[in-house]
Amino acid sequence: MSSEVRVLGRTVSAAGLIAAGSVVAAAALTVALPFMLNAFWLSTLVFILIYAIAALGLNVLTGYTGQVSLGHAFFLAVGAYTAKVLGGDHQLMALIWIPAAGVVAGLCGLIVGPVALRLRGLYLAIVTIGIVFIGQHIFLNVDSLSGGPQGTAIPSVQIGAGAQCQPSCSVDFSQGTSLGGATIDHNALYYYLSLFILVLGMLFVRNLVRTRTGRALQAVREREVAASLMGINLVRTKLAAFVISSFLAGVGGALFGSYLSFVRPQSWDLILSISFVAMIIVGGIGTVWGPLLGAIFVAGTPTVLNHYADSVPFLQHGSSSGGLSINEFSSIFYGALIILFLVLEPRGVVGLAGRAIALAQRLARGPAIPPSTPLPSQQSA
Amino acid sequence: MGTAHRTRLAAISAAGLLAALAACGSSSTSGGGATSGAIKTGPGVDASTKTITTAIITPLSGQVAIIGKPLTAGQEAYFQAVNAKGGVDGWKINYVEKDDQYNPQTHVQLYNEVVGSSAFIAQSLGSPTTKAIEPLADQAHVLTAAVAQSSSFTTDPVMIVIGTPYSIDVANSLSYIVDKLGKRDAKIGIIYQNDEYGQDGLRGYTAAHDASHFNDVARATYNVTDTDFTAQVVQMKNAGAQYVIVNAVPKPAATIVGTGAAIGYFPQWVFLGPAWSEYLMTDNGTLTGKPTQVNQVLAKTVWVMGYQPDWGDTTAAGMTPFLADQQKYSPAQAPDYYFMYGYTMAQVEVAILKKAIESGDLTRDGLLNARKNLGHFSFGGLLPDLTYTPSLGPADRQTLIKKVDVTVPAFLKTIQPLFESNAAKTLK
Amino acid sequence: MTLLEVSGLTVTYGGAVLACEGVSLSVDEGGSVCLLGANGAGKTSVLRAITGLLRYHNGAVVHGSITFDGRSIIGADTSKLVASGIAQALEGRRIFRDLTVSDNLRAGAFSARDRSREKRVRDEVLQLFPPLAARLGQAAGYLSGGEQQMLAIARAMMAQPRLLILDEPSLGLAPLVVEQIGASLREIVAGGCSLMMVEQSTALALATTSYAYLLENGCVTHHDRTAHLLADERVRASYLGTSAGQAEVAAVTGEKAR
Amino acid sequence: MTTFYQLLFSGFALGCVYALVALGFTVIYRSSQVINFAQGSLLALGAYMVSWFAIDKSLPFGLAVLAAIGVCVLVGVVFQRLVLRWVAGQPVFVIVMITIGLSIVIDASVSAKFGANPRLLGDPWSSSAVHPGGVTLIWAKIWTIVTVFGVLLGFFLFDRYSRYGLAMRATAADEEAAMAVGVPTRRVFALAWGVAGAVATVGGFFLATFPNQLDPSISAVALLAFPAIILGGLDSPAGAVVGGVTIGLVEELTKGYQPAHASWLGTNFYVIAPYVVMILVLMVKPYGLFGRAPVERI
Repeated sequence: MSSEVRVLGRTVSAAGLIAAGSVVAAAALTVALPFMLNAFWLSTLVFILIYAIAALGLNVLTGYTGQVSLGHAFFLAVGAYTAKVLGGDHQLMALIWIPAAGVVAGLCGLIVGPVALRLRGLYLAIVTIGIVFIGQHIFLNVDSLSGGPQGTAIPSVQIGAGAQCQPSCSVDFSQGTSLGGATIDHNALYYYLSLFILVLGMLFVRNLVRTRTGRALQAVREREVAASLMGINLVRTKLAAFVISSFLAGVGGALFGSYLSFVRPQSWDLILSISFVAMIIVGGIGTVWGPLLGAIFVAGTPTVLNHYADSVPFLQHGSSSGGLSINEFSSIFYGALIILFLVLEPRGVVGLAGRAIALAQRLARGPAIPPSTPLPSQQSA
Repeated sequence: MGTAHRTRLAAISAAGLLAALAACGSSSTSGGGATSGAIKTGPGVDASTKTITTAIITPLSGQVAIIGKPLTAGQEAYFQAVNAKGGVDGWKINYVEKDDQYNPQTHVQLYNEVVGSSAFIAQSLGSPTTKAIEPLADQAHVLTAAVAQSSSFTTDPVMIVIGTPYSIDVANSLSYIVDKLGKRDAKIGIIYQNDEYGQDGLRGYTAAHDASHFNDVARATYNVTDTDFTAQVVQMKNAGAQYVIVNAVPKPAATIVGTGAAIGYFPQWVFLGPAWSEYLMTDNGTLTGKPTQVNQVLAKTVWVMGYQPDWGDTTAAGMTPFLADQQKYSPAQAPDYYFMYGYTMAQVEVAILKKAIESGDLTRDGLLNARKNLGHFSFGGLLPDLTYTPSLGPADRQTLIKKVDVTVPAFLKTIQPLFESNAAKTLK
Repeated sequence: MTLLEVSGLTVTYGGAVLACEGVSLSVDEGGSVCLLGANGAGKTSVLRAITGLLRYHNGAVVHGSITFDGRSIIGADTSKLVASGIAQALEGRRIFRDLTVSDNLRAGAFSARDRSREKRVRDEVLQLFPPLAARLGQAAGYLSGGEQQMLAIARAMMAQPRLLILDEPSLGLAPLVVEQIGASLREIVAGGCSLMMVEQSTALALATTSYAYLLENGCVTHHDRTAHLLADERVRASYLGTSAGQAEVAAVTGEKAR
Repeated sequence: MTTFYQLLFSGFALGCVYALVALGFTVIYRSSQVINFAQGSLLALGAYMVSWFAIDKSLPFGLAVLAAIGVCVLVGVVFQRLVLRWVAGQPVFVIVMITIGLSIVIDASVSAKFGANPRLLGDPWSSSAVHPGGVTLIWAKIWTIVTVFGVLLGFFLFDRYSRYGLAMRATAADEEAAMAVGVPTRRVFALAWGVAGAVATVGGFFLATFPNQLDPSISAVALLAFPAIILGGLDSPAGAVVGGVTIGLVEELTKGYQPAHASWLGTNFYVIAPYVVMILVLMVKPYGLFGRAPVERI
């Protein structure tokens, strides 16, 4: 490997080499993570990846198309219950129920979409809150679908199904598996699966925004009336955004339910919806990387805070009363962090990363520029 | 698509490469047993220091901390008492506590965090939370003490459940009214929370109705965030219900009783255990506190179903050492039945550890075997005696009835000692 | 005596876009000045710099000075500036459509120099714009375009300004209405209030002001007395022809300039 | 019929509280087109502050209420001046997210200070009631209705006739134009947050009076005010009142009659009845009963 680098070094520019190198390193690190992290961090990461899949969907609707939805949790629920019906009740394989969860949720988006089409801005946002509550009501009352108030188990992912080839070629994600002598436990399996789906989703969204449909979405975001004057079919464009958003939410919901193994109607609440909005805003609205970065922030920060707050001396630990509990402390810290972060960088983590990259490039270019030349970006800063 | 395909290929090959590396790096947490002297040890058991580590995953902040905190304090008190007396046959118990805020997702993360270094889970509070880790615990054979009355846990060999399920409590209470008090024609109703807890109580209500055909006049539900209960109470009043089962949590329960008082409706309210809180009586939950607005009406009209003796009732043999331990290890604790529950839960766990040590096996399977073969166990009256057998079932089927009394610690006084009804027998 | 002095003003938006560069101009006490230029020449940015609205548009003065009555007013709060005597009517009228005409006028007096005179000032203002007097109780949104422009100016006058700043007051109005407004403005100037006006179409501007600055791509390219400018064929060709038909404009200005 | 009047009364009292909460939302929305997701948390903070001043600090109840209003107004104003002024002009949902951050901070602080156990409020009304024609009118609820109407009347007089009320309306209509004519808009925004804090406090402690208890879950009432503000129209204070009262009545009457007469709608249908009404209204009037369609600039 190292000799190759030197060979390439003669032909490829230093910057290109660094970029290629860091991509390879990042990919290798991503693949190796399950073997480097303990179960706690790995399961945190799995939740982050699953959230990122669903947030990616919301970003298409809210970030690119400008339609703010607080109803995302409902579509996750639809995905999870599709998994339960197809994978649990009908014993179909995951290869079917994961995409089916997306399709069914997408269809629900198609039904809900027209209701939402008439509305704009925060009116839409609040009506979608209604969808969360109405959804919960349905799930609480339709026991056969959701187990009613008691909740229901969501099947684990099984790949390589069929009684014919068990157990050598089938993998039950709740059991873990071994590959080439290494044990890949259930956390790692869900990690790879979620990562795979997330990468597919991100590639899809990246390509989508470059297509005609994608440009139409963004035109709707900028100016609805202008977009319609430009000949963009508002109804079709908004519905497309709703369907794509719901599809990804459904897939995310199926994975979420499956990884959590048990869900109840109360799981799909407004707080869950809000956390997806938080993810895309904190991550960087209308960007491909925003949902993932936002999911890391929103799902990761409280976990990290809680984890390390164990060593903060003035906090109250365990069951004793009085004083600030670890969770209260980390909640206050987390809330304040959101405020501070968005005040300082309203474009989110992506904006911050952009600044960091610009700074890095400036530093990298530093020696090449004569000291007397003022840096072009200094004036704008 | 092309890129994704390459990424995936890279992922698979790299996984293979890194596997060997990782195997050296991370310590194995799977359950392979080491043997120390005569005792086989598993995860969370350190033979060199003779410590057994266990984990408590419970809400220590947020709404359900009302239950999680005293319950955990009770467990701590007993573990500390055991350690102070030299431990379990010389083994010290080391516990870690994790705050899940009653969030299933956090619960799973925390379980993953602690399970590798824990011999067993000393407390997993809540149905939805425990359900989320149940498959993991099943698969890894992790003994888990569930503080949840969902009937499915009682049939799971890795779960420890103590106390009487809510459904059986409700069935027993109805039998008390209909059979023991002989009020065959009494009009009876139920107000239940629309969630898994309410459903459990409703199940008992329905079973009792099927068994004794009491005069069921009204059923009403509410949502846990509701602030007004006039409609539900008026429904009970119009139906003429003389006994109303209140399958609620403390705030709604008090609001229901208060609303009744305001509109001049005073039936016999029968609370499930979780509907009760000492804080409904006074502002600090103790006898010395300032009485609340509903203090008097609660005292006149409320029964509470349960299975624990009155706080300070030393006719129960276990009460004296319990109170001594509470004074010593948790002196600030106000009288609280969740504290007592936590204490008794720790008693079972220590008994299981003892049994496992006796059989020379502190591995995960060893603990499961010890739980299965524990047999009869007495809490010295702090909880009905219970018998763990390889054939699993509800831990307990007995209920006692208390009335609210403003003069006793914890404000509850038993009016009907433990009993078991026929209806309860039919419930699974 | 100079009331407003702008010198070497450079304005940028978002730290990058240059709106005007090195603009200098002044308005005398009791004087009337217009700022002429094509769309995007930077006229409105100069006004925003003077009236403190630049920050609202994420812009900033990066160079130069602005003094009013001898004191620097760069970065001052708009409401403070109104209180010290600079009032303005924004481009596009921007009346409060849901509020009544009367409430619009009251709002204009919010930071007036002497609030105890509010009633008297209102009567004076209504005399300047008689059509408004009959419609005090109506929602402003129901007024005609010309009446709305009158209301916008009247609202600004409620602050009892020493300097009135108008941005494109003739925009979208019929020549007859423009003429009425011009008359009111001349009356305002005659009453001792200084006037600074930005216009793309020059008919009204040249008819009501005595000195003009020509702005091109953010720089002042020419300035002179309006009378002289009107006589300058070159200026007429390049500036008076920008908006309406040149002949028509010439006709209007000719009539006004007599 | 007694039942009907009883439900009408409790629904109306509940609706009054919703109206106050909705008013808090509307005042802020009108000034800055932002929905303040911390409104429920401010309400809980207000109620706990009343309890703290009345019980822990032994202030007379009226003073405790005033002091609590002071605290909530201060929190609202300080938040606006210290935080929100820096994000003026940012996308609405960034600002909404910041208010969610505030609600997380307030909720956790309240929980840290007061815990989750029910608390005494220290109000003077206890469980006393009057019973005209067999209908029970609890004094605390009568006071709720009277006070809420007093507060609403005060607000509308302020909004219609006072100088700052006019400034608020002008800023709501056109922020830049308001600045241009000399309205100190930043002070107006702070004022809007102050008003929101004050009405939240009043709504909060009335929500916690007998027979209800004070515990942290009262912040959830803000969710029920959402259908109210949409029903009335986000930017209309009058709409907030009409919407709030309507939602209170819809909820209570559904609760009373749906289980017996329309059980097929499912258990606890009243929880979503306000949202169903809201969606039906929006299908006909997309900006609520009194709301204004925003002018779309191309």
